Amino acid sequence: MIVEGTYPLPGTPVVIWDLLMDPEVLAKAMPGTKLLVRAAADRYEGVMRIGIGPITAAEFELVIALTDVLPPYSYAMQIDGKGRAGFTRGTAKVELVPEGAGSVMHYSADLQVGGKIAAVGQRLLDSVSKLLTRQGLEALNRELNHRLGGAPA
Amino acid sequence: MKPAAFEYHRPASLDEALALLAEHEDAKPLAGGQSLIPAMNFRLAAPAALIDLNGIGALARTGGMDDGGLQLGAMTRHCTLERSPLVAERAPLLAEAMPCIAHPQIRNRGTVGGSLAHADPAAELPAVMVALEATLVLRSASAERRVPAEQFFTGLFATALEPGELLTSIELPPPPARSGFAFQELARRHGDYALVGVAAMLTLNEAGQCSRARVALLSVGDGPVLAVRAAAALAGQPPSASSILAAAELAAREDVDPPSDIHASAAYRRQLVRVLTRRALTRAAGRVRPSSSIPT
Amino acid sequence: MKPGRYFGERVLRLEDARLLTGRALFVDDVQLPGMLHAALLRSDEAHARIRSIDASAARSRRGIVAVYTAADLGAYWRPGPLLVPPPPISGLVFNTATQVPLARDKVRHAGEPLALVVAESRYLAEDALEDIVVDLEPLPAVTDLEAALLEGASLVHEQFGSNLAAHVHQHKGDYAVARAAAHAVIARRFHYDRGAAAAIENRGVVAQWDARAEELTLWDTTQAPIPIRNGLAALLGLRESQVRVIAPFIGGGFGPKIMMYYPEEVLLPWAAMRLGRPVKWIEDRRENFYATTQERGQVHDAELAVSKDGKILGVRDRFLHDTGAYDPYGLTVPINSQCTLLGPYVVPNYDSEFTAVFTNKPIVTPVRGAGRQHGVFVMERLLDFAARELGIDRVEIRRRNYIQPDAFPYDHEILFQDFRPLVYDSGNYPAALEQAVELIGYDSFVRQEQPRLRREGKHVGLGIVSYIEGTGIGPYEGARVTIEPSGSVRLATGVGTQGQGHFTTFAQIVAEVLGVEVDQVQVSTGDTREFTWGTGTFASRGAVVAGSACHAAALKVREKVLALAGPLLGVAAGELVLHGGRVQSSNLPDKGISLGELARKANPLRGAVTPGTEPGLEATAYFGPDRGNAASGVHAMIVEVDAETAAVTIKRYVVVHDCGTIINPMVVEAQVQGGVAHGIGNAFFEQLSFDENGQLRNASFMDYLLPTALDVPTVEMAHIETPSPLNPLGTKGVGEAGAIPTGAAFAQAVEDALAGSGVELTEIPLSPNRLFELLEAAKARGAA
Amino acid sequence: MPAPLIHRDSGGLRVNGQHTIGVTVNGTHHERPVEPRLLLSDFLRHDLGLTGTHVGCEHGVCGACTVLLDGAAVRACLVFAVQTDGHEVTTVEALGGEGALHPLQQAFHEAHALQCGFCTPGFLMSLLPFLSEHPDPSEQEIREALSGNLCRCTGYANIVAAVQRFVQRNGATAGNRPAGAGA
Repeated sequence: MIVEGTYPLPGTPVVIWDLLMDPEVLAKAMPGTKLLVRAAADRYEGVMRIGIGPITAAEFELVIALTDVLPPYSYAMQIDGKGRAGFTRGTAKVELVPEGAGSVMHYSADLQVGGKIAAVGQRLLDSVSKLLTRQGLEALNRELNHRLGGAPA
Repeated sequence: MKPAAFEYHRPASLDEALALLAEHEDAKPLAGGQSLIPAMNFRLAAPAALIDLNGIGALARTGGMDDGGLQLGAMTRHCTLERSPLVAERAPLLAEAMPCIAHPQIRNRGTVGGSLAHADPAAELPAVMVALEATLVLRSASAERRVPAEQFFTGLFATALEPGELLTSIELPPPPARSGFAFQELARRHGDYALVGVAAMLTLNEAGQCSRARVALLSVGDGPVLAVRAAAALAGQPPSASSILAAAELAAREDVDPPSDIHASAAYRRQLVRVLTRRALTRAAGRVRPSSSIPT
Repeated sequence: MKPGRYFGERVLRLEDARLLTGRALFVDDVQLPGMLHAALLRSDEAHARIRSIDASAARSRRGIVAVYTAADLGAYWRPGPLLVPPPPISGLVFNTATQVPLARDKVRHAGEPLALVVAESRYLAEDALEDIVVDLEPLPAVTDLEAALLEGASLVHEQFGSNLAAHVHQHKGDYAVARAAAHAVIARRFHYDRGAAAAIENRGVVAQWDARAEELTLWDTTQAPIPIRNGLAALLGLRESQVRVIAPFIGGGFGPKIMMYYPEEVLLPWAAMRLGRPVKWIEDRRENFYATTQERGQVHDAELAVSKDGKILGVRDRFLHDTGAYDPYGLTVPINSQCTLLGPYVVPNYDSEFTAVFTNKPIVTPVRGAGRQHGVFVMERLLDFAARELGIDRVEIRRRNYIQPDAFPYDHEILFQDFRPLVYDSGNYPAALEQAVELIGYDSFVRQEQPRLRREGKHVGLGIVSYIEGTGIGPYEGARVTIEPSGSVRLATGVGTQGQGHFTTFAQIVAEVLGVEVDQVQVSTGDTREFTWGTGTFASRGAVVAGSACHAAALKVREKVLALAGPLLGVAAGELVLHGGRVQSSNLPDKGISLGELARKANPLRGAVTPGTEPGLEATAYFGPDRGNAASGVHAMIVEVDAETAAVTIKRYVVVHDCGTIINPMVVEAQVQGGVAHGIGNAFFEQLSFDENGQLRNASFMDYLLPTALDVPTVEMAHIETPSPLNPLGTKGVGEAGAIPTGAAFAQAVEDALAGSGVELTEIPLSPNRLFELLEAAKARGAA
Repeated sequence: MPAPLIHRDSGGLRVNGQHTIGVTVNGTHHERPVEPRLLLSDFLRHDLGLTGTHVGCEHGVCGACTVLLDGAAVRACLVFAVQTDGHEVTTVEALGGEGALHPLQQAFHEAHALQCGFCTPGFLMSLLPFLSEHPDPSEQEIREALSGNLCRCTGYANIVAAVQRFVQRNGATAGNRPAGAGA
């Protein structure tokens, strides 16, 4: 499953970068994240609960490992989520390109989904992934605006 | 495939149900259960408690309203709507859609309120309610509010229902004079989730031009999608083959951004929107009655 | 065997009453005091190394009696047997890797079991599954057949150094020469994807160990109770006589229920013996999509060399066969594909080579049709394309290539799945074709109807194809017939039955021979206590092989009746007839005795009998055919395609079928109708959709689409009977026939309906979504 | 001793509180404690031993478990037993009687409308209310009525034929509900 796109964010890459490394901000960018801690410089661990329509019992243990970190412009993530409802894992790339006063985030993720959610939730996967991405980016944007003291977008 | 354990409540009145809902945060209302129970059997859903609404007779009342419209109790079962002469007369679009919903055994159990609150993007009733400009009545322990169907569906399986709120009834306006309707869908097999569906209402003015067109699409987005550009294109036009063709083309190209799944790619869904919208509007135009036959 | 009072008649089924009232016993209906319930933890991963499994939390949950992993099985853990060894074909390569009861070091397909939970209820067992913590190290999954064979591909079974499961090359004549001489060579690539057998009854096992009697009883949804018993006895260190396997009423088989030993068949008896309580496991529908075997994944690169007048000069086929994660069933499926491709045609030169490939998908074993679909699809499509290219009518090109009725026995000079030469015993292919052409109204459809409807903007098309089904293979089956003093006749045979009507057809055979009413014959199938020799119900062999055994046993009993009654009545054996439950003089009917009374006399309680006398009117007999026989037929269908939505409606379906002598036309027609429904499913609705990581994306009846009553037309049927010389009944198999050529007929019909669109159909299944893609692609080509 | 076993069988260990329900099944009233999550299909099969109701998918698609709830055909796998408190359930065991088949069962027999017979009870229970409401259905109506029940053996043709046979034979009396069609 491929998810990709671009999204304008307030602030220059330098400003955004530190916030992106903040587990609290990162958590907001991943809807349903109940807990996220920075276990190491390049490793986050947490719990994510996805509740969409009929799927309310999908809780995942989440591990995110950062790779190819090129502050303040780009990094990649190894995402690994496991739960009773199945698993999701893959890689995501995030790139910040300065544009005017702000930046444009180029994101792309290639995710595998397995187990029960893949087997019986197929009809909804595409819509759900689009929804989570949109929600995540909007949340991230709100958070950045908030932290940068700007008005919420 | 056995559900996880849960607490079970069967309130006898709406107030009791609302009270229970207020005190049990992670409780889920159980209406017909024809979508919820399969999800529970797969253990994709595991609510801590269920509040069974099947014991509340007041929620199952359906009847005509003085303005010639209809009021549907949320717990009215599909099979009741399907067989109701009143529905056939006052909401023929709804009547036409009913047989497309799953199978008789499911319709004997499933309820109109359950289907709307579940807000499955592939479900027929949300699109029909949007096309019919229905008003949904929501009740909480403290208040009642009325929400137009168009604003009730807020996203993927998402509705305007707040925690502690229940959908208690649905109000349908009488069919306008000189209006025609049509419901069309394509499913792999009869009763399956539609690959694409269209609920269309068309109203003409004295001059025979479209004064209002409502085209609600299902299975092409996060919820029912109102084809506003298609409708705008029809406004002021006679419902001719060419104007309908143009509207259908707009619906497919600009009104939808359909998802892909194993049964239908986005491109195929677009094509189905194009074809089914054209067919639905054509049939609706052909059904326009000179004037309202509803006694008011 | 000649038609008579019952044989060949539309006798209503004797088993119906029990089934219609809900009294028939299915495995899930077995209720035993103290019974426990099992559930299996199955891998979410398609390919992974097992780091650890922690079941401690599950074990401590209330209501949980035991949790077992591979480690707990100790010495009992071992891979299953190779059920069908490869046939003696020179140069054949075969790598054996059979399934294991619980994955130990590695999981090789999604759904492979990791642990067994035994609890006081299935609900509690499923609760406990969620407590088991499994640490799996994911490995790249092998799913694409070509990629699987590339250097550096991830390995399903490391010990083989590649994912090659088998390589087989069979040929006759010299294809190269034929190709050189050909006026045209038609070459295409064909795809056939996976489907599920999807019996409405999922699998199930109930195991009970009786410590006092030291006897194990197993109720099992199997098509082969006797081999299960023998294998289990060996596994558990018991004597065969200590193990009783009962295959009661089975809710549909379609192939996968012949597979053995499924992990559950091995685990439950072991657990029941350890726990001293009966244990039940009933597969749920989601499990069924992983835990029950599947079929159909093949990719063919085939070419047909033809002369100017459409005569087949030769066929060359190279194909890949997906055998899944293990290959316990040997080469049965791909060899069926290889042999069945030749069909009813004279193919002077044939060169066929296949490679079976291990993938990280559920195990492949025969499913109704068992590889024959693929062969028929490739050959029939090649003929369609050749006909178009040569400007010959598609019916005519088939006519020109048929094996003629006087050419039997006809030797194709290659080896069949039963290790015997592929020699057709009998048939009349031209007659079947002409009858089908007549029934479907081919000429008027092509000349008038289709052009007229096209002018009206309707896209209608016709498909008409032929096929052969090798059926009724050995090794053997047996039966015991007993005339009881009550006068009723008891018939016991070893084959299991899954709805084919054996209770009735076998009774018809015996009733005919013994001159009793058919409902006087009580049939017992599938209980190893009743009959202990036999193999099972598969390869459309029940009626042919077990039926012939019933016939032989009945004849033996008839001899005993005559031998005993002759002296008793003072009538020469030659003048005796068996009629109305009596044996009597042909010219003096009152000179006779009822079979029941004779049975009593055959079991004297006092006095002496002449040495060598056997008591009772009972006999056991066996039948093993020299080789499989060749059922055949022609399918024709008319479809209408909505060119805008790519939705397809089947308007008419015609089958002309030859299964030799017919025991019960009602049963045969129903088997064909059911097979056609299965074929329509495979052609248009059913597809197991795996992603590139081996994840099944439609493991439910919401997304895996079985045809409904609205999707399957009532088939118009005609029979041709060319009796098989290979068995005394003259009958041939019919169980799978209906499902075999449907895809080929469907593709031809849809392509015909879309004539002019430039669409060429070389794959099955064809969903509307896929048809739309192909139409768009054709448009793009046209535009370019 | 049997009683507690039945509890086990139905997943009814005393967790999460049991509810005692009073339900009339095939005319017999039963008072039983049930765990809320117990599916009606399991209650009928395991607690009451009415194993004629079969289970094929447990997500409401195959129709094998179809029973009548207050006379209406429903999926027993999509109803909790606890919900039937105070209601009437009719299963295939209620059809016919004294060794005689119900006319619809008889029609199935004569038309060879079943092979393995596993899905058959579901078909019968779906058809009874349908036939009482549609005394003279068209083939299309019959096929639509059957479309919520899956059969893998028959290809449906003989099931349609059986219904037509029943309709012809019971044409005169078909207006009134076939015997055993429940409340």
